Amino acid sequence: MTQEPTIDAKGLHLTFETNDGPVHALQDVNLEINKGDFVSFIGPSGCGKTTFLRCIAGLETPTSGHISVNGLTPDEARRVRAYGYVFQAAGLYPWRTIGGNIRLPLEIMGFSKFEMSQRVERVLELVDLTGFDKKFPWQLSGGMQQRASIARALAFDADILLMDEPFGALDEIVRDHLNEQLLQLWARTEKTIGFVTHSIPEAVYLSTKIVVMSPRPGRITDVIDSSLPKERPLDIRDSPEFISIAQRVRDGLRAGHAHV
Amino acid sequence: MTQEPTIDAKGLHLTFETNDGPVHALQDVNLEINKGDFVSFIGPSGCGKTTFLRCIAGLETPTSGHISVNGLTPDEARRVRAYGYVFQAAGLYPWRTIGGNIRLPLEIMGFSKFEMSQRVERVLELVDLTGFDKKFPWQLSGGMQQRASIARALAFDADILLMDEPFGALDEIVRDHLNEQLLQLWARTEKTIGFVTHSIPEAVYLSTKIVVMSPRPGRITDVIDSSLPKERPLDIRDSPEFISIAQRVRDGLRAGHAHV
Amino acid sequence: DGHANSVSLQLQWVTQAQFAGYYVALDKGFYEAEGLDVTILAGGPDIAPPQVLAGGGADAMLNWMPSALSAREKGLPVVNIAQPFKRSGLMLTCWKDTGITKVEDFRGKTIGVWFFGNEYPFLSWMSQVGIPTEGGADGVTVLKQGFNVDPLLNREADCISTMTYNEYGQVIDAGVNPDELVTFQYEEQGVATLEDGIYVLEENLNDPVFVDKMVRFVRASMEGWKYAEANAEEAAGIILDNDDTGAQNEAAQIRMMGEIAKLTAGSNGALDVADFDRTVATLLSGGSDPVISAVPEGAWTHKITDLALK
Amino acid sequence: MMYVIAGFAIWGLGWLLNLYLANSKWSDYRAMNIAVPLIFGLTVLLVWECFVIGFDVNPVFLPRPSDIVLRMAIEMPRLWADFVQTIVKGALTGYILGGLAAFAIAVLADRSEFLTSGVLPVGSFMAALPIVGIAPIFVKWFGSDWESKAAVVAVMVFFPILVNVVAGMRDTTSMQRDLMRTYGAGYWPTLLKLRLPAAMPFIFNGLKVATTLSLIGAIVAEFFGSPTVGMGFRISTSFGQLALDMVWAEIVIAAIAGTAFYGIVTLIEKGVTFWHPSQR
Amino acid sequence: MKSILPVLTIIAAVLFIWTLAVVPMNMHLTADQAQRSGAIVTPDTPVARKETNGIVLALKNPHLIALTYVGKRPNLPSPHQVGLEMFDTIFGKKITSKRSLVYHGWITLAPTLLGFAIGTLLGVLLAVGIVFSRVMDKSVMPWAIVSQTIPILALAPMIIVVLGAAGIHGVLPKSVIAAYLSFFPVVVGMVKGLRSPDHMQLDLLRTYSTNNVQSFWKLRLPSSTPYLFASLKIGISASLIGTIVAELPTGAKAGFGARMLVGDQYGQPILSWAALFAAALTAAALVGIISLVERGALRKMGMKPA
Ligand SMILES: Nc1ncnc2c1ncn2[C@@H]1O[C@H](COP(=O)(O)OP(=O)(O)OP(=O)(O)O)[C@@H](O)[C@H]1O
Ligand SMILES: Nc1ncnc2c1ncn2[C@@H]1O[C@H](COP(=O)(O)OP(=O)(O)OP(=O)(O)O)[C@@H](O)[C@H]1O
Ligand SMILES: Cc1ncc(C[n+]2csc(CCO)c2C)c(N)n1
Ligand SMILES: [Mg+2]
Ligand SMILES: [Mg+2]
Repeated sequence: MTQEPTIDAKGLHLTFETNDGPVHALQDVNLEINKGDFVSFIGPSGCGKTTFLRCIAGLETPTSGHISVNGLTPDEARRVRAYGYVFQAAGLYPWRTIGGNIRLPLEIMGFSKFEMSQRVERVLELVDLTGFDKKFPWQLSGGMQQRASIARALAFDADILLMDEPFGALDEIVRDHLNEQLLQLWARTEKTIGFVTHSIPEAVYLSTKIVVMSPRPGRITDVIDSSLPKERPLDIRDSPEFISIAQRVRDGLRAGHAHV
Repeated sequence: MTQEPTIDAKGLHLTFETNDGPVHALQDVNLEINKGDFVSFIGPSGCGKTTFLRCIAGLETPTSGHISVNGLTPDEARRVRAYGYVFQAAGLYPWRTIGGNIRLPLEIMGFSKFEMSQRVERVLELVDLTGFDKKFPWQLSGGMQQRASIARALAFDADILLMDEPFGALDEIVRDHLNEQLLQLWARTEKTIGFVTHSIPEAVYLSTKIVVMSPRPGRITDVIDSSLPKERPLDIRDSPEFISIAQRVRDGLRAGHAHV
Repeated sequence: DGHANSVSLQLQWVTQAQFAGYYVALDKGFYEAEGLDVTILAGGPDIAPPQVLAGGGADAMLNWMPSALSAREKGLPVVNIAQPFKRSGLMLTCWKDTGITKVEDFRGKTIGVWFFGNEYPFLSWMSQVGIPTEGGADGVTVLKQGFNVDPLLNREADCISTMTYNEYGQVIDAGVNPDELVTFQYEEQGVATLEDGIYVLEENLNDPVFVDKMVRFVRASMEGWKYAEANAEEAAGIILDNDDTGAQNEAAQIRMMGEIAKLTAGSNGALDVADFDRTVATLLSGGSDPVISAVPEGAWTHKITDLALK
Repeated sequence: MMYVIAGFAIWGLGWLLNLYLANSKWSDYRAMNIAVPLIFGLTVLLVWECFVIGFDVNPVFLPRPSDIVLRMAIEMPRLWADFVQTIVKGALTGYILGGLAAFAIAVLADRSEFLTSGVLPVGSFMAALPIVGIAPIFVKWFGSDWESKAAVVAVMVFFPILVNVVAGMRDTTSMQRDLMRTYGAGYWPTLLKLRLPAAMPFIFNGLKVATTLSLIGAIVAEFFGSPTVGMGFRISTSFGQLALDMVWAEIVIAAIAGTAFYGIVTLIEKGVTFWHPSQR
Repeated sequence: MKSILPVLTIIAAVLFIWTLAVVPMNMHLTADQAQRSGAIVTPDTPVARKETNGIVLALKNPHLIALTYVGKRPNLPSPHQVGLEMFDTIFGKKITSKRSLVYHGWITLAPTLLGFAIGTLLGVLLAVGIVFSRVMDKSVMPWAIVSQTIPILALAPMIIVVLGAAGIHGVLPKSVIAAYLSFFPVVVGMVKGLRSPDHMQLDLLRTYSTNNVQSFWKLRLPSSTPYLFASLKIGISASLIGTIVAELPTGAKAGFGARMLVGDQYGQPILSWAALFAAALTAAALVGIISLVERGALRKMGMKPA
């Protein structure tokens, strides 16, 4: 079991049929993610990052190829609630308050009242939204909504966290803060994390593995295993190692763009 | 006329009433923006950036205070189509194709058929979406949708461009590319631009004026006039001047956060 | 048990003096005196009494004979057990200024007719006199008449169907002078068919318990009728008491009772076979699309009235 | 008894077949959308036939489906004339008139909050006028022919369409409206380019409900006065004559026409509101 | 509450047009009647008048205009006639009296409410079935549509007779008809509502691997609430209409439907109109109550009522 990768994609293809022809969102994607990995996906917009994350979560069915999660199919894994998922847009339920939205997965998974309120409080604090639990989503700014949706995904302890650009709408300071928090959480809990981002420093700072993707057709062009230590203070970003990894990612990205 | 600021906010307050008490989204905001300025707004999420931009565009009415745009009220200015506005979320009309969405303002403003198709083509190229004009919004990735909405705002030549985190969902490479394009457009056309961003380098790179805001209550804590030259190659970002401005912005931001 | 003494009667219209005999018998305790527990079920525009009978919703029904005979041919064996109405009250009422004076003048005119199984007398009549009912200059244009006399008042129709006891009076009540009108009573045209008779399902007549309660029912009903004939105002009052809509007015019901009395007069409840034969003859002459195709067998019986009137 | 057992057996078989088809790999095919309800309907008919025979139901009560089909075959010309009179002249005319009126009033009222909040309650009052009350009045006003039926239909379809057009035109997100405002778009562009397109899913909801109402309205109004042709006329007359097979023949025609009408509107809806989540 | 003024304005406009329309609508009957009592009328025969439009006739005979408002059996009763009749039969009679519209209102209301409850329950159950079961979706929906294309007035007597034969009388048969008419709008609206969650909202629940029951309570039901209330408003009017329709084949004894029918049959249009309006007012009141509940529910759910 420890040998086997947590997530294993082999020869994945996914094609969308649209009004003017097929779109090859994923083409021959192969990737292994081990338990406890922190994997970042980076690539130009439209390269299939979201689509791939959705395939892992069993939200999208590949046209061909094979994918397994903990030895199960993504669908089965979904059914045993292996994932926490943060969507690219906040997607809060408008009829629930922020607290109610975070409580949603907990209700579904049958936590006790007391446990729920404790967890809600804890994750609200984590994303710096203490005191906002009684507000409705439309009363929050874009960034605050996005943070609430992160809190919602963190509230129950799934083994696998899939996050689709969770920090896109946040400023640098909050982002740094949340990056640190996320790393701590990851180190503490040994979660496996899939993380889509557009920020090269963020990808390098967080990941044990960086997957660079390229569009039309969407495919993986580079997989970089990070040599950074597990313990990562913020100023590691000035180390030469960090900068060299970042450069490799940047080159990969640029190559993807040139292709367009 | 040249003496008078294009946008002039004096003692602006804006309070939202919510189910659990009032939210002071803007408090005593004073700001002058001159014709041809490129002004960035930066600040923690929830500090009122969007709200202030909406006030300028006449989409939100301040609780008190005064604001004028080209010597008109924001409402009047809106009616003479002084603005192009890019929202924080893409907000494309689902019943129109990408091309149709970009054509929308052009139709309303009565451009000719030929002119329309020319402009659509031009702005699609600008945001790197050539060939996508026949797709529907839901067939595009999040970043592509956001780019389409930028194209929509650029398609007609408004004197004032208001952009609410337009590049949030884009990767570094595209972002750099669009930053350059935007600067060129601005230099060429002498537009006045209001620009919300969370990226400090982006703010410093683009702006002639950087407005740092701070939340609860939302207010302006610092206004930095950039001393960078108008001509800005990408590598200006390594200049000491650039770094010192960025540091001032970062300090301002941090102060805002400390306050929380 | 209850079955032996309980009777439900399905009327063919809403509560009005047309059904005075039954309401009087109920109100005056004539049924009770026979040991019967009678329920009177009001009718209306959307109720087909034969169907209610077939569904077991009532023990007996009131019906016009053409409709009942037609139901019999359709496979629903209903039998006339009593005939309190001797004469027909059906007539056509026309505007005089349309120039109509005789039946031949109907050609090219528009005439309102009640359908719902009540169109047979009119169709037979027209076919007897050779006037087509498909419209045109040579025939009559038939309108399916609603439940009021508006088509006449608004002059949408030149003639409409009326009952002597009800709709005709309404035309007069609307302010029309009788001399503005020309009327054609079916009775006088020789095309009268029997109206309100009491019918039951044939199979029930094999049940002595049922027969016994019908005998008592008919006896009490006829007692009611005779009482109503003699006491028109009191009968009208009883109708008003039993009208749940609260919309009937007294004068109209008194007048109706007066006219009804003219139709029930001369019947002791037993069917006059000559009337039956005349009705059948009229219906059989119904032209290309007759109501009934053959003389019905067993469509009436004196079994009940014989015992009741003894 | 045999027939009763057969009835239950057919019932079970039909259900199983549909269960299988609906969950099978072909279930997304277009043909399935027709086949499944058809099998369902056929099952109902067969079960009906068996039960009527098995339980020896009197035909003045419930005729056999086979009798109804036979009657339809014999009376085709008459059924066709009734169809033209009631559906084509009465229902369709009324549907179009009522729809146009509702649309016009909704768009007019929508120009001001004041008018809308006044028109809606008064409109809902109108919708609650029961057909058995208005039909005699309209027959009195517009005569016994199809004009009065069209008027009844127009009144009946008016409200559902009105409500839906009004609700639909309000169903825009604040961002969509704000976008129009930044263009300084006036009333007409906002109406044509935002509010009407956004309203389409609602409008079609109203149009669909109105299809069935229009048939009921036209048919039922004929109960209160008509020429001697028309589906409502035939139904009430045949019912009075206990010719239940003819009554059901007309009901079948009404059901087919109504379903077809509904289906056509649904097809148009699919084309127009392809972008709505419920269509994707 | 702030809609009172607009509603009054529209009502005033309607009353105004109505009042104007009374003249041409009743002119012919009035002229006939006036001539009988010796007045001079042009043209002077009913047949000639029939060819003349009501407005023209009014212009030619201005002295008759006042009379069009007081006829006893007008084609279009004037607002004050209907108003007086309603006032008299609502407030002027003991509510237990057969001549009281309140009494008849209750007779009609009881089956309406029961039928509405049955219809709503059935509608919601069917909608849930349709949304969660493919077989139901494909086979039930088309037949639900078919059921509504069947003219209810044709079906009502058969339903009544069948129920009557089964020994069911009283309120229930009417409720069944009422339910028959009210379940459909509920099905249509609820299906739409239960399917209204967007992809992301659904996907979120899929990541939690909810079962159907949970996704119903947590997502589909809340997001269908606005649709549900919209349908309930249509459903309750439909239910009332169903009851009134059912009052004809149940022997038009009492209730608004019976009043309308009997008023019409015995030449008392004002009585019919009063019952008609009382029915519509009842429906409006019921719709109003549902709107109030809706307001409360939506507010509690943090949705800004439209
Ligand atoms: N439902 C859909 N129908 C058709 N095409 C789709 C659909 N969803 C995505 N696509 C297409 O698939 C490709 C990959 O999309 P995806 O959302 O995975 O990109 P992404 O890498 O997440 O981009 P971004 O960074 O902008 O979010 C894009 O070209 C997009 O247009
Ligand atoms: N419609 C509203 N009702 C109530 N409160 C609101 C509303 N819109 C915004 N707010 C509040 O006003 C404050 C400022 O919001 P605003 O959207 O301007 O923030 P922002 O600076 O744009 O943040 P972000 O970077 O996250 O988009 C926030 O606290 C928010 O909760
Ligand atoms: C739908 C329908 N139409 C006409 C009659 C015939 N009818 C029999 S008694 C009666 C009352 C006359 O005042 C009338 C009209 C009916 N029974 N049902
Ligand atoms: Mg994406
Ligand atoms: Mg914002």
